[in-house]
Amino acid sequence: MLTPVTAPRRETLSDSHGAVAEHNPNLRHHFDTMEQQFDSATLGMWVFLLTEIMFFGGMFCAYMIYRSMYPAAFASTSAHMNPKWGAINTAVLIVSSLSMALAVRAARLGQQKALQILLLITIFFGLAFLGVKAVEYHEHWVDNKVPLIAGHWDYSNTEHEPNQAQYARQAQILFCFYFFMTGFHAVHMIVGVGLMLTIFAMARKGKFDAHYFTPVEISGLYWHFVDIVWIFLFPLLYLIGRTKELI
Amino acid sequence: MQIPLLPEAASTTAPYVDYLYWYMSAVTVIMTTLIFAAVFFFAIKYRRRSEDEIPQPIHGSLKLEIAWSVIPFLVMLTFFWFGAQIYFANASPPSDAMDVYVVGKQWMWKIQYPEGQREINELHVPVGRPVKLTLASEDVIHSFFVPAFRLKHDVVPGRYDTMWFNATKPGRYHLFCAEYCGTEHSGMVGWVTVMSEPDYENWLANSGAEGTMVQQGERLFGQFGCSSCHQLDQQGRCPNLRGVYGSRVQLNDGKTVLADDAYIRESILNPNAKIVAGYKSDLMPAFQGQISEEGLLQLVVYIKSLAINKAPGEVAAPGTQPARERILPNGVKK
Amino acid sequence: MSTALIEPRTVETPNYLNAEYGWKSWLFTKDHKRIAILYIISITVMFFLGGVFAGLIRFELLTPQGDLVNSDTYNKFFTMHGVIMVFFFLIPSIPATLGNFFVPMMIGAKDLAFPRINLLSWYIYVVGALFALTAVVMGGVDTGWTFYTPFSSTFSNTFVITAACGVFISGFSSILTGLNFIVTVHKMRAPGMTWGRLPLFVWANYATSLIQVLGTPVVAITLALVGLERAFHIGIFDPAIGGDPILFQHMFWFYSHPAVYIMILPGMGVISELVACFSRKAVFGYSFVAASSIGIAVIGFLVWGHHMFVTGMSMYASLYFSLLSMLVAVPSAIKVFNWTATLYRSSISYATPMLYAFGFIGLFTIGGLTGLFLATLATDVHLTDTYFVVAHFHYVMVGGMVMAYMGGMHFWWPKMTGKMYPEGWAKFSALLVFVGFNLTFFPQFAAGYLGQPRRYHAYAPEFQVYNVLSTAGATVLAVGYIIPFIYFMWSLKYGEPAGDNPYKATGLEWKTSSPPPTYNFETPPIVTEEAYAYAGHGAKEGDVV
Amino acid sequence: MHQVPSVRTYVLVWLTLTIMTIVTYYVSKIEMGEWNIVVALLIAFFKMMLVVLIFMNVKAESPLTKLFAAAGFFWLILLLGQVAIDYISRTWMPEGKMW
Repeated sequence: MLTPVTAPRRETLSDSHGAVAEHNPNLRHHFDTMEQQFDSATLGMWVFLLTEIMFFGGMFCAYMIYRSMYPAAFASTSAHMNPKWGAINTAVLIVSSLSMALAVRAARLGQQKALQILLLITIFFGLAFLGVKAVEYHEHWVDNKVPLIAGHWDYSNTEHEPNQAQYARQAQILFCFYFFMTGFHAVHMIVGVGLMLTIFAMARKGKFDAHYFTPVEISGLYWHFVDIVWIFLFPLLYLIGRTKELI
Repeated sequence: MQIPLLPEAASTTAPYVDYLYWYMSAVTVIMTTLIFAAVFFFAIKYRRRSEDEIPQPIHGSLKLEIAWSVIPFLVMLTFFWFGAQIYFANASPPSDAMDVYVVGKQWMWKIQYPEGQREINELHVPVGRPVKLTLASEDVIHSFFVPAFRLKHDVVPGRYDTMWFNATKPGRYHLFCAEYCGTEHSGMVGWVTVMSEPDYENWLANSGAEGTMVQQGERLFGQFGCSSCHQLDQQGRCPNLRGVYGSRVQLNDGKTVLADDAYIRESILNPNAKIVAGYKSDLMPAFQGQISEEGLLQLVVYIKSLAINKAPGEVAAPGTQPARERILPNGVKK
Repeated sequence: MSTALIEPRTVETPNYLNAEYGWKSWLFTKDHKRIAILYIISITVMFFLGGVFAGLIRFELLTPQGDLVNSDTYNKFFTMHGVIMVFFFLIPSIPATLGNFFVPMMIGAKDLAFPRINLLSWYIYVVGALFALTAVVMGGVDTGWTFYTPFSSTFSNTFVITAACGVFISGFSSILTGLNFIVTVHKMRAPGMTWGRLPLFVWANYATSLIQVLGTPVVAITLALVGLERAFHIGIFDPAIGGDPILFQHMFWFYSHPAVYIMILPGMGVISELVACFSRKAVFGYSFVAASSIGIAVIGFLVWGHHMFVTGMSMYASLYFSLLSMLVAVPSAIKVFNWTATLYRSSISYATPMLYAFGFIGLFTIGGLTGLFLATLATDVHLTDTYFVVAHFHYVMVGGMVMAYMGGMHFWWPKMTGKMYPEGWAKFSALLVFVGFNLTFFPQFAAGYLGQPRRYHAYAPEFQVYNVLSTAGATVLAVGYIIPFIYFMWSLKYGEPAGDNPYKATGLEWKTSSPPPTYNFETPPIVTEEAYAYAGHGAKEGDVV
Repeated sequence: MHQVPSVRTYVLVWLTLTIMTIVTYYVSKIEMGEWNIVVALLIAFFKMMLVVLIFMNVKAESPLTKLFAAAGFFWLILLLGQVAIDYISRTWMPEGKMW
């Protein structure tokens, strides 16, 4: 197992590089300086976010194609999404992003108390987002708009939607997108909340100071990324075809 | 034993593909020989003669780098150019091409002719006449591949694909499914028989057919109850289909769509997808999963035949397609 | 293999192998060198497993009737061969083994930037491989490694979800390796190790990492969507509800074409090292070779459509992808020409790694040029999905990549283990591989143009002669792969001690002891010269470039 | 080692983001034809840039981080754009000639 204690030999290494030989127990053995370690971690997170962009990008790509193939069907199905919930969730995530950004700021300035409070706020809003999402999923379930589960799909004409049956087939594609995209996003939110809980626990134990806050920083980047994905999902899934009565 | 090198070249396209192939092969052989020769020559000439030998470094040459980037690229552009020429020449069939309809199904090729003959894993065509294949798949992706014609096209479910060829040499040629399609993929093979014109007419006459495809389509049109709503002489509950094929149809969302094979197919399977202006949705049941691709093709051919102002059921002369000019503009609703 | 490595033997200088003992010291190691060894063991297992399937395929194809196994079994054979070889051998092969071991050493770092993520990536790989093996044991998959919808999503009755999970999971292993390399190359270089001094192997691995990071997630989500579609019986690629199977192909090949470069680029990096070392000369046109790696990585993302010329994709899209596919051949050509030019007026040794390098240059040239047949529209229409394609990509993957891997393994074996392999046997098996390979795959070009479709269990009799040749070659090839395996094992115990630098090579990895100590260097290296400064420190900066 | 933006900046960004969310919600009700999606995506893009530049602090980051952040979007465009090439031109029927 790796021991975080720096061996004497390695200390001389850092010295020979003319680096600041400030002995920080958080400095891992294979880095020379805290700065190098911080930069590596940040760059690593950015590279990871690159892969995340492409991961969601695959779904956005398929979405783009189908939406251009079946614009009317997408407009029709979007009527079954509740844009109010979507907007509320957007606002919730934006608040959580703010508190996250402030948490990173507090960590940088070494304000431990503020960091913990802000992390808790972030976790709270993250959970609120998931709660709203659960409510929405439940509404779709009750409304029989879950093509994934046999017996929970009904797209026949109703009083409210007198002409929707014509889109019954392609509507399933949009609902698949809806559940896959928001589902993968929700998984990322759950991971994010778990990450925040870990960071919070670390903060409680006093792991961070003004010289070491790398985990806060990089989890913050992740959190903001998940927020950005939602910023795009919101108009793409909820705000289609709201301008006119559907034909 | 005879070792075959090239498949028969039996279509108008084949010789061109072969020329290109030989040209590219020649370039490949020359290039490979040059590289091999250089490597061998250097390896022998500059072999290490003593353990301490240190050769003078040569760091590079901009001129050489540019030369061996640009020249191969120009050669490759010629490949691209000729390849694209042939590919585009094969893009759309000539207007006088005769129609044959092909359905790929795990694991067989079902072929039907406008005159009504049907075959499995056998395609008979006359020599010297362009043939247009309309390809449909019942299940997964197949690929219609005739090596002797140097042509192949995937058959993708949910759409019609087309390919065409003009056979130049009578004979029997392999027909393969080239896109992996499951268990008996390698059994999804057949023969393309190219016959002289009289032989072909003879074959047509002697192959039993239960009526032309138009008649078969008309029969289905009755069987599925289409005719009770889509009346051909007056406006029924549903659009009159006479003259629809090949026209632009006004839809209820304000758009128009060209009534081609794909549109008719979609309208049968999923009538609600594109609704003609002035009609309601849900008037017509969806036939998704109820009609085979072959039946669909018959219906399409039948509806196509209605485009020409002839009595329904009358055989359209082989190879005649509705010319776009003859269709009344917006012939859907009067 | 591992047990042999961890046995304490004579008194040795402290190195990464004798630093700790016991299985825990391996399974919980964070040393990139030990992780590389773990990877070597696991991909070797997968390689021989994939090889067994290859052998079964070849024996089935000895006769045209398809009489050895039934068609279902045959379909599973080629699918498992493809899945295992592509995702569990070729993709991780050089980056995760030789790259893992030598990229940090070549840039003078103590380890990769994220040692724990490195170990994690190996565990993820193992989990992915276990999923794939589970699919094999439960009864196999028959979709082909390409998982084309709607066959994979709706029609296949085999364990597609299990196999797709395996590929999905191992994808993250690949992503994490790439991530680690990118950060390591950016942030962990020793003082003086500028970008212009990086060994070309590092450049190649860096370019590879870019593809891994940017491409892999797309195939991951695509296969996830296929898996979900199978699990829920509804999804976005199903033509019955308006889905487009061609979209799946776009998304699949967006990764899977660049994935070809994931497989070949590190091999090209190895060849650059071998050519330089065994001709004792700086690689001709260093900056062009380095830049061409990055060029391949970027342009590689612009050409995937050439897999789809006959699918009913738009004609104009075909035109676009065909043209750009010609473009991607240029950087590959630059590399081949530069390697050849490096040999000019050099001092060439015929050591085994160099024989593999010669083999690579020749076979990759053939593989690359025949790729042009498949990038050209009209010829591709005839050749796609035939044995011509099979021959082409085996020339690149096996003739190129596996040759480079074998060359690299021989080259760095003394460094990794401190032992020399037996030179005579090594030369003999290099020759066997070259001959066996050509005998296996060259006839397939002919069978392909003649029209033999790939993935055929039974075939028309006129193709038999080529298939018999091919099977004969495969037998030779198999022997050529088994011999090195045996003598490598043998050399662990009986091999001559290698010394720190048996080839008198440049490069930081040769400046430390063999096997290297745990943190690679006793004193941190400071780089003062260009890569491949065989003529000594006085080597001038590039004359022209 | 990095400059830390003020709380005020963060709150202003948050305020802008929230306002943009409200704007995009209501603007989607205005009939603009094809432009609805364009406007929605422009607003989303603007919001994203705010989050990336300020919340994620890319503005103050090294050129390397900027390069990697930009590369993500560049590659996304490669994916979307080249797939779109096929679908946009799929119905164009060449008449036996290349151009």
